[in-house]
Amino acid sequence: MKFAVIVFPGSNCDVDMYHAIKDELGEEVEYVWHDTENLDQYDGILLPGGFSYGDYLRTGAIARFSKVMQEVVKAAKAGKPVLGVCNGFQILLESGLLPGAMRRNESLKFICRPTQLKVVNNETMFSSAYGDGERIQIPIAHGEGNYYCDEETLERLKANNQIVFTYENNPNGSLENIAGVVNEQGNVLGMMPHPERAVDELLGGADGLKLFQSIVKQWREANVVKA
Amino acid sequence: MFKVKVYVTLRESVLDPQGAAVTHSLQSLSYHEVTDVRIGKYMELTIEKSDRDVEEVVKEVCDRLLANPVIEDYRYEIEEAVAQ
Amino acid sequence: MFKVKVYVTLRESVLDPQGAAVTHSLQSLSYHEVTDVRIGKYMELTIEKSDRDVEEVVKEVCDRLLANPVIEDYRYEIEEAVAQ
Amino acid sequence: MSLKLEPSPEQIKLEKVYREMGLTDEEFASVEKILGRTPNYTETGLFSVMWSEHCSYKNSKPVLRKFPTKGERVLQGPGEGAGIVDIGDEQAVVFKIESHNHPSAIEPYQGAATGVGGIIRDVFSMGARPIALLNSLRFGELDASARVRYLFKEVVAGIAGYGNCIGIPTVGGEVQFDPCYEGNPLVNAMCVGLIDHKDIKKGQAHGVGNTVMYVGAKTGRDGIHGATFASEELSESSDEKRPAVQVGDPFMEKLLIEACLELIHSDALVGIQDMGAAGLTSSSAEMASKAGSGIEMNLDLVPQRETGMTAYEMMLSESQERMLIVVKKGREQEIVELFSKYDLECVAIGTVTDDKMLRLVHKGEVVADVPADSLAEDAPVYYKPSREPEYFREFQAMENDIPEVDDYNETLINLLKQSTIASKEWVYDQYDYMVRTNTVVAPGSDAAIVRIRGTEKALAMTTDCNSRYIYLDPETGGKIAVAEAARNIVASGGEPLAITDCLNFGNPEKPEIFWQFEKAVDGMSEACLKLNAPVIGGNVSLYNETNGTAIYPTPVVGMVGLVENLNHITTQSFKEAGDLIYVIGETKDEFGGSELQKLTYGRIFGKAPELDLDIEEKNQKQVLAAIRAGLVASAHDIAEGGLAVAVAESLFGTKLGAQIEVSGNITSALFSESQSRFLVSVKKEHQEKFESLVDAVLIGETTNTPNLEIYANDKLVLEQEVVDLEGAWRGAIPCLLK
Ligand SMILES: Nc1ncnc2c1ncn2[C@@H]1O[C@H](COP(=O)(O)OP(=O)(O)O)[C@@H](O)[C@H]1O
Ligand SMILES: [Mg+2]
Repeated sequence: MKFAVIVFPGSNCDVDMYHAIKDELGEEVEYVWHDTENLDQYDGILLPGGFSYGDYLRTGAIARFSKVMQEVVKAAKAGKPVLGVCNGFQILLESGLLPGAMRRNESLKFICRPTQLKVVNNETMFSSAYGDGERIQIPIAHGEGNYYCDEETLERLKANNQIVFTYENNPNGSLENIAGVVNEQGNVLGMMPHPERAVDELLGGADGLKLFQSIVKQWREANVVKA
Repeated sequence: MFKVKVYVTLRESVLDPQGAAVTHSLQSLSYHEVTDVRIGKYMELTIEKSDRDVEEVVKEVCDRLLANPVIEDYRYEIEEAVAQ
Repeated sequence: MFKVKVYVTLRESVLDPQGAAVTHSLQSLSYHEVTDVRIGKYMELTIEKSDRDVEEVVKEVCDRLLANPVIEDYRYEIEEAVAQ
Repeated sequence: MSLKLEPSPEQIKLEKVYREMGLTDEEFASVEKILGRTPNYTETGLFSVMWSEHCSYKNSKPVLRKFPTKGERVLQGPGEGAGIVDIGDEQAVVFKIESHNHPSAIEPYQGAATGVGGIIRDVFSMGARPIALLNSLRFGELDASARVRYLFKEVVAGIAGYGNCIGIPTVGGEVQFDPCYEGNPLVNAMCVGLIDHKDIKKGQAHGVGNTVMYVGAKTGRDGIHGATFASEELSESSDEKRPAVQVGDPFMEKLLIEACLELIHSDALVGIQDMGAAGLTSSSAEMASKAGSGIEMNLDLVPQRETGMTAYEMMLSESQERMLIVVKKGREQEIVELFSKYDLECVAIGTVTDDKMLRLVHKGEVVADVPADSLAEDAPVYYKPSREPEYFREFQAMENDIPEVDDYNETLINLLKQSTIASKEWVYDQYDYMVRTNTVVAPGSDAAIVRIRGTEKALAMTTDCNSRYIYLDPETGGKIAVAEAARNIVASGGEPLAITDCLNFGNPEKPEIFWQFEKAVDGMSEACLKLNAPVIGGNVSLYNETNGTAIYPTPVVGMVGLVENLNHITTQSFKEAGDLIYVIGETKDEFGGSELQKLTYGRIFGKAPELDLDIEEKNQKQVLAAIRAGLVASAHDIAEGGLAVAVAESLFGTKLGAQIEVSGNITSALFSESQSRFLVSVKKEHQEKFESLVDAVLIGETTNTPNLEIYANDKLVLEQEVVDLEGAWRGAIPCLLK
């Protein structure tokens, strides 16, 4: 399986994502610059964390206008897995690929620490390798991860099982402890915690690896087995 | 040339963590009369005359970039400035 | 009760990286007529009547907390609101 | 404002205008002599910034020469943007520390943020990829005033804001609180980078006819005369003199890093230097001077953010996120294209000449024409008078005093709550210490450890300086600062490579302050020699005084060590129940400058703890040997608060307990701050081997019950649940900030 790590000006977890895929997952991966006009050759799209365009104005607000985002939308429509982590999640929200918006953390401070998450839906292409309700440890590092959506949207998220991860101890004020959500089709996941930072025991834990393994497994089943 | 002022505010229904924090610290500084603070953005745009209607441009720019309709509202004031 | 609007802007000579980034982004979205954007804060305060003069309170609060005098300027508008 | 008329050379001389810029009468006279005429306004400005203490080290140079700067691994010592040390495999580590004290006192968020930005530029301008940030901070006591709390919060937020955005992990540092820093906080930032030998670049303008190019943010009127400002005491009038505050733009700098690291692979690049203090002036004068060449620049071509800027303003501006590069003639276009990929402006503003002059043209006129060397090299050097202060003699004459303790339990809790000892989680929780996924040991242990991807190696890094000891006895205290840093590196499994230092002192024109400065450097130098950690760079920040009162002498040591193998990485936390606990090093009745003394008397006095460098070296060698032999489960240096605090810290976060037996004077055994000591834990199966390798005293064992029990002469003298200790330690700083 071949992944694209999209690099926006100001992305800074692109390296983390790249190495997680290449060194720990052992799949193919390439950096893709934000002005790229074609993503056809990639099977999975990864939007890394960071501060695209400095996150000036609003997080993710400027990056969503990058050329490559039209391609990301296309890939999402085509059903390819699209994962946005942290700033990547914020860009997905701004671009409308996922519902809701981010506010500043309740404490108004940037927070970097390991957090406990609960896998509330293990039936997505991003979470199938986890057990139902499994508790995992994944670090967060953000200043604006306080997820918000209106009630109607929340009802829909719940009805469609779109909430994938929740925080065990809400660190940022996020609505209903939401840490990660998928779109209705189930192929676009946005999450604030960084699974790509949790793929190596040397650095404190590897609970994030299963997320990437889930993606690969589903892709193999859909493409390789049939072929 | 136009000087445009844009005000972006969080929607009423959205909790404003920054405003809440400021209200709280004003209370602890004994400004008990200040009962609520909401914090938004204030932007000043300089727009040159072009073939497009300035108001149309401002609206578009606000809708597309300056405000996030999921949580924010905006309003604006357009003033024609005399070029120096 | 008073509704107070406070506008906080960066001083002229102070760099505004946010404004610069937004200007740049608008340019690349082909809004070439937008030549400059400066970004500041806009705040709405609700202040109850007290024995202190409201304007005095607003000034103090701006100086002490809402604006950073080293890099920012502020102005305000006070409006008396009829309590509902 | 910009249109006000500049004084003529005659006026400058007659009305002594140069004094306002910080030049003395003698200095002005020597400028006249160098030029053979009276300088104009712009030229006077150039000399005044370049000859300020901040840029020229005119007061500190004679003392700095004492530092050992050579070593078999040193590839670049002091003099360039940052020092470089070989770590094998054709790789090297680049690092440097710098102060941003005065800007942070005025505008803490931006002052701290731009301090971080500046030190990062020093590192990547050498061609290195910045891989980690550290800092060293000093404030007044948190309960002193709202202003102190404001400064603390904003400085931390500023460091976090810049480092997080730019995506370089902030992996360590230190914060201390003492009333002497109330009016003059210290903000020192350190950056560590990694480089392949072949990529090392220098800031030199070689090659007559080559092109001088300007990259990055536009120049505004911010920070004009910042370097001069940094070379004066803070006073009430500082507010008016204050230059327009610089605002950091970490996004711009992120682009600059990526673009410059791409640029260093281009053979069109001749030299590169960041525009730090004294911006365009220092970068151009130094690049020319180092290369023995000259530079001519047309200031009309300098990208400007504001209108109507004068030559003086452009040359003295300290706008952030700018670099000056020299490229081969004819290759400009490809450089412009390289930068435009990152949306960065890169413009040719001048050429390299052979006449050794820095010549500036503005609006068709030559506005300055001065020898580049005279700016960069010929600043006067002052040998300041030095005098042993009265207080030092008094302190030295005192007997060692052991503070009275009736309740060891309560005392330990109180020590853990001291803001200098208490957990700094409130601080580092705000730093993205993980980005780039190489941080193996995060903030919270002794040294931080960052692995080097693709190798089995890692780098250990720390900043240290206990200024109380240095105040009591600058020479001994200076040794301790270096030794403590090395102890932190060793306890983490590394071997010290070199140090960078940031010498924060008061006004050097006072003989007692100058004495502190000299003595501290003597002590540091001696320790550096003994511990084989040469000084590869640093920064001096003098005039740290408010209304006539100086800070404690605070020469911060930033040290980097090499961990040869990832297996050697060791943290301070106990690992398993049943492990043996040892102390290495002798405990004496030493409380001068200690936390217990401060807690008991509210002030410090007496002698600093002794430091025998032979013993220090031996203890470090033994501990490192045991770690490398795989015999050590945990290691921690015994520092502020003594043994009891070190044991408690080793228990936090582990769910374990410990039973300890001490002898001799109990207060000293528990709380003395004797130097050269380590606390280690060892698995029982390694007991024999460990004891054969290390002169250590077995003092107890880790247990499964999360309690700390300390016995003395078979009597239980201290018993605490670890949760209570940990609660006191963790809660102290957040509680003070409420
Ligand atoms: N300003 C800071 N920034 C980042 N980390 C910090 C800071 N202050 C303290 N720390 C971290 O907290 C831990 C304890 O610091 P300190 O008490 O100074 O340790 P030590 O006495 O062993 O040098 C270290 O890991 C250190 O890196
Ligand atoms: Mg330590």
